[in-house]
Amino acid sequence: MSRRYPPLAHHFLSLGQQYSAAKLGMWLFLAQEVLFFSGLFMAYAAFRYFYPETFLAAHEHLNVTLGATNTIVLLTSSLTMALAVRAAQLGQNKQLLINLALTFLFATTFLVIKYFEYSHKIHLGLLPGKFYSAHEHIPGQPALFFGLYFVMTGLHGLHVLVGMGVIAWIFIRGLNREFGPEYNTPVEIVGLYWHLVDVIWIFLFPLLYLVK
Amino acid sequence: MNYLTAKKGFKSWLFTLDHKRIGLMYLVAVLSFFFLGGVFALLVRAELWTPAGDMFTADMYNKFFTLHGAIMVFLFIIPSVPASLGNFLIPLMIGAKDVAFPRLNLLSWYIYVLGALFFFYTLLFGSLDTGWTFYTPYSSQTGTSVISATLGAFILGFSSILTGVNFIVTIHKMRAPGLTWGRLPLLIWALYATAVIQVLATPVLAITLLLLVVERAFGIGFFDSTIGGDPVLFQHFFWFYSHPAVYIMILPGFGIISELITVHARKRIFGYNAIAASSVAIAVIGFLVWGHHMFVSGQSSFASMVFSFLTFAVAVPTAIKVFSWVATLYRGSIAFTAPMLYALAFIFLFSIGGLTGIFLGAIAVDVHLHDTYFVVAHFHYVMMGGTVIAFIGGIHHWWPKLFGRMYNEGWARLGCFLIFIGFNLTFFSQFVMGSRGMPRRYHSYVPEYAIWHQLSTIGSLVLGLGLVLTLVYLLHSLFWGKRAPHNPWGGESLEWQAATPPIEFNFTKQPVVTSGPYDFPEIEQDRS
Amino acid sequence: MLGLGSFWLPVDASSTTQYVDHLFNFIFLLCTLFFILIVFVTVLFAFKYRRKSASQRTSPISGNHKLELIWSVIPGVLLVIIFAWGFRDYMSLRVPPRDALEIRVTGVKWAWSFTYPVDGIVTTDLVVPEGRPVKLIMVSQDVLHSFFVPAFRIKQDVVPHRYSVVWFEATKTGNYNIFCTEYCGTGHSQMLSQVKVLSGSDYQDWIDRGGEEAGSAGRSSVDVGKHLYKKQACYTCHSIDGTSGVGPTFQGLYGSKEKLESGDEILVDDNFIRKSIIDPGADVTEGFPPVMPTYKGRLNDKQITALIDYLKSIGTDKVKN
Amino acid sequence: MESQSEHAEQHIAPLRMYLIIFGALLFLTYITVQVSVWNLGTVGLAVALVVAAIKAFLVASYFMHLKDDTWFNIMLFVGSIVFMILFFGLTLLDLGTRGRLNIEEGTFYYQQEKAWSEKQKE
Repeated sequence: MSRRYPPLAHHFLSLGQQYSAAKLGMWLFLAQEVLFFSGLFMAYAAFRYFYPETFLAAHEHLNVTLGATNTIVLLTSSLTMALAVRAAQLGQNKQLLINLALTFLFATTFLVIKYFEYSHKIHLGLLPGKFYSAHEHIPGQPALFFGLYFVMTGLHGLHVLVGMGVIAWIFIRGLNREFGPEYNTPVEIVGLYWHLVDVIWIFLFPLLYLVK
Repeated sequence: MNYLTAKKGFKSWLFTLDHKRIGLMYLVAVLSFFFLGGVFALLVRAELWTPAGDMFTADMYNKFFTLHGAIMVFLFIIPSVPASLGNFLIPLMIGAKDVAFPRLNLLSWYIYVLGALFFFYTLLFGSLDTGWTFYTPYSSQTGTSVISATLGAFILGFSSILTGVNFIVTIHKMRAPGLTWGRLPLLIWALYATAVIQVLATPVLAITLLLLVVERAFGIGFFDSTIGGDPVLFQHFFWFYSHPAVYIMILPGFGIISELITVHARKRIFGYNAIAASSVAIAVIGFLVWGHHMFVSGQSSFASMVFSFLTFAVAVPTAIKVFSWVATLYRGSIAFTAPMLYALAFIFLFSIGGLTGIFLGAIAVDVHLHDTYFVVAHFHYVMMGGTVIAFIGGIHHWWPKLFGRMYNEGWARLGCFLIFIGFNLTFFSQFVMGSRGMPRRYHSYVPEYAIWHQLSTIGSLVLGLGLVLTLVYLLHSLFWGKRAPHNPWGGESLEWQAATPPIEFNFTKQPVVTSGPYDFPEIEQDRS
Repeated sequence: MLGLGSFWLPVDASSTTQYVDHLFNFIFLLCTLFFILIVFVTVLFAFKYRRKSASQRTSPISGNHKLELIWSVIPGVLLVIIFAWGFRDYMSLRVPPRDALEIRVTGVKWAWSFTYPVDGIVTTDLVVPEGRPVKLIMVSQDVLHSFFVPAFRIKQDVVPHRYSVVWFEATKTGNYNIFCTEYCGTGHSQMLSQVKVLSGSDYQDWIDRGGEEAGSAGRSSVDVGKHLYKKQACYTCHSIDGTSGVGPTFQGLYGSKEKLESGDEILVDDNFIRKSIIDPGADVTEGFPPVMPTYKGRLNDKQITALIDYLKSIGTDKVKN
Repeated sequence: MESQSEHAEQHIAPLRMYLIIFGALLFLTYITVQVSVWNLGTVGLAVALVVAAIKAFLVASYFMHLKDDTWFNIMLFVGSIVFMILFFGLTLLDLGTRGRLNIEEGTFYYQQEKAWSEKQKE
């Protein structure tokens, strides 16, 4: 059991109350994230309705294999995160650290693949808004499609970055053996956040890459 | 040793985790922004004294009414009741030591301060002239500093979300033993419904403002039709947040009024379940009605029909509340203390506000009345006549609990009278000129409306005087006011069991609840 | 001119007002009734049950399901009636009759302009015949505007890149105000025009005269130019007394040399003015934002020459003093 | 004072369950990619969304333990999705029916739809 952090905050009556309060608070935060990204999906739906031909023509320039690998990378990171949470609940600290490290690794691979995709697009000039300078003709409003593409994947990437920071923080706390069966709320909270980031990508991938 | 004197020094306030101190800091900040917004309102009214736009240039006037709107909405009225009174009272009313996440509470305060700094930056550099609604394509083309203002509102949104999360978890998980949902004071029900809206609606504002910033910075045409977007789509995004936001503003006011009327009439509330359920019903249906802001903006007639019907659906629970408050007065023992005067003023003013909403809900009449001063008067009657009057009433009701001092009853009655007269003079004249076709946000106008504008300007001066008078005697009572007795109004809810003003951790021992919040000794035993 | 139909509503000058006024009065009646009921009962209870002694007993009543049901159902039914009535009238406001006279409206930053497609007339005031339905097809050239005629109870946002339609049938001759009710920037409150309703014969004469005001044949070109300077909202950006504005001042402009954004100098002569009116973005004077909207199709040649003469008249004054 | 471990929601799922769910997720990803290859036209979008929804359901109920969580947390997550759908539904209701009522006005969207449907025919 940990020495540095007192597990029970002074204003809670019991650990159970603190645990379920933290879980409820996290689920509220996830509900807010769902609504936050719903704005982007709404914009996607609206502009797909306005300019169907742009979405069809422009998505050819998105690399489906890279997108698919990214999906698999994120799914595996979701698995390792779930195993990390399970390890914390069982008190297997070594397993916890390994799984956290794996999740962190997969997250970095995801961002690296994203980097390649972005640089490929920048090279081709398929940039959002007024920076759009691609030579081959895409009907309708291609600058709008790529604007949407960069905002959606960029914002998602930002959430992946935040997730990596938080996983690292948990990893450090795991190093001095803070988590065990009695107290593992932070690990579970971070796990919930990471799974939501994965769920958002699960919807982003088909909508952006596999438009048909 | 109450929470004010428990710790001393500047740092004890800046890094406090005590929900009461954070509530006080919010109260001070929120009221100062209220007066700043009020100054802009008086500048707008001063300009409109004469038909010709001769006091300020059109650009200056546009900046004044925009800043009046933006400061009042984002910096004052959204955080007003939940963040100040809500922060202070929720743990006290449910018998808890503190909110569920005290550090998150302090973080929300500092996010609020950061958002306010962005607004100060906007104020000083280029100001803002898009109206508080940021309608595109004007807001994506104008030269004023729209990006810093939208980022300010974006950040303030997160303070609102985190406060909402904090309140929902606190009310769910930290109620005293025996305090079932049916025994909660109605202010808690109202703040719970408000918190649900804050959590579910504000993120859509955040994404809307983010898309606006991205549109201005990178020229991506989401909402600017010259480059492919659709301005009406922006209005959908904006109003999906902003209509639930008006329920964030009014629901806490409803909660306060339920508390004031029951305590000062010494009666159980009439129809507890109906009022609690209508708070939640308003919160949910409030998400379906945003299209009534866009009846003439090019929205399809079919969608307008659906939105008009749902708007009338949300009017029914509001009507139930007002009727229940009036019924609560029946065979009560009504004391005309300042809080009760404000509650009665609320019923008068909010009824006008609510009923004029029906004019604007019927599409045919809205075609004539949309974007005229009729709409300006409607939402001022509901927001100022509703939320602000309830907020001032709540401040008077819990003033002894906050500071351990009693305000001067005589001055308070004068203040309430002045505010009531000034308010009606200011805004009822706007109803008249609005239905006669006076458009809103006009720097100069056709001379036929001059008499009504002059009446409204006089009214705004009286209203300003009443508000300043209220501030003066409240501040005066802080130092020279009489010491407050433990329970001046004889309230029965948990916060009156704690000391006045409460100790740092609210209760010496965990209170246990055995009965409802409004079982006053004066109530005769139930003969049935 | 804004007469009054009733205390609350402006003059009733079109057949479309019936779709708004009846419902307005019905709702007004209903709301006053409910309001008086609420206030009367509140004042009655407040007075009757005021606290006479500290130990005054109060009733244990905490609800009455029958009463609560009544005051939920009755408002609900009334509201549904209002909704249905409101939507029915809205549809008649929204769908114009087939044989309506079509006029195109263009909203541009701070002026309305009306084009009569059949007769090729372009004016800044809407001239319409009495007793005949008129359908306005409206589009904006820059930001959102909103076409509002209080006397006809009609309002419709004017959106860029989209046509929006509003219709009316004037029943009384006279001039009625046109307002812009969607905030559109500095000149939002100066975006005023008039609807001039003429009797059938006068309207026909007006059309035959090619859209000139009655008795304007004798007016000098400079006067017509001065009138256009006001009507076409040039004054919102260009001053004539030297004060700086959004655009360069007209005082002493004609015949002077102007330094352009592109660096080279140009003599301000008839061609430059004509080109700046038709295609303002082509050569922008240095130090001024390129925000002037094009007047192509809104000013015919006669009107452009009138404006040039007017600029010449201002130009010479400066040379004198 | 019940400590956190005896807390009702805390039972630990066997390792096998995680691997099965992971396998299902990979298979469903494969299906989504195949769907775009088969080019089913507009039906493809619906199928892709349904498959994504199933994957999201799997992650939410098993990895995020929503299955054995308090009913309020479940209602919260489902509620946020319901509000999202409300937002989509009513806004698309407006976008979708704009062209229909004012056919003869030749609105921008109507022209878009006409141009788009003609292109489909060739």
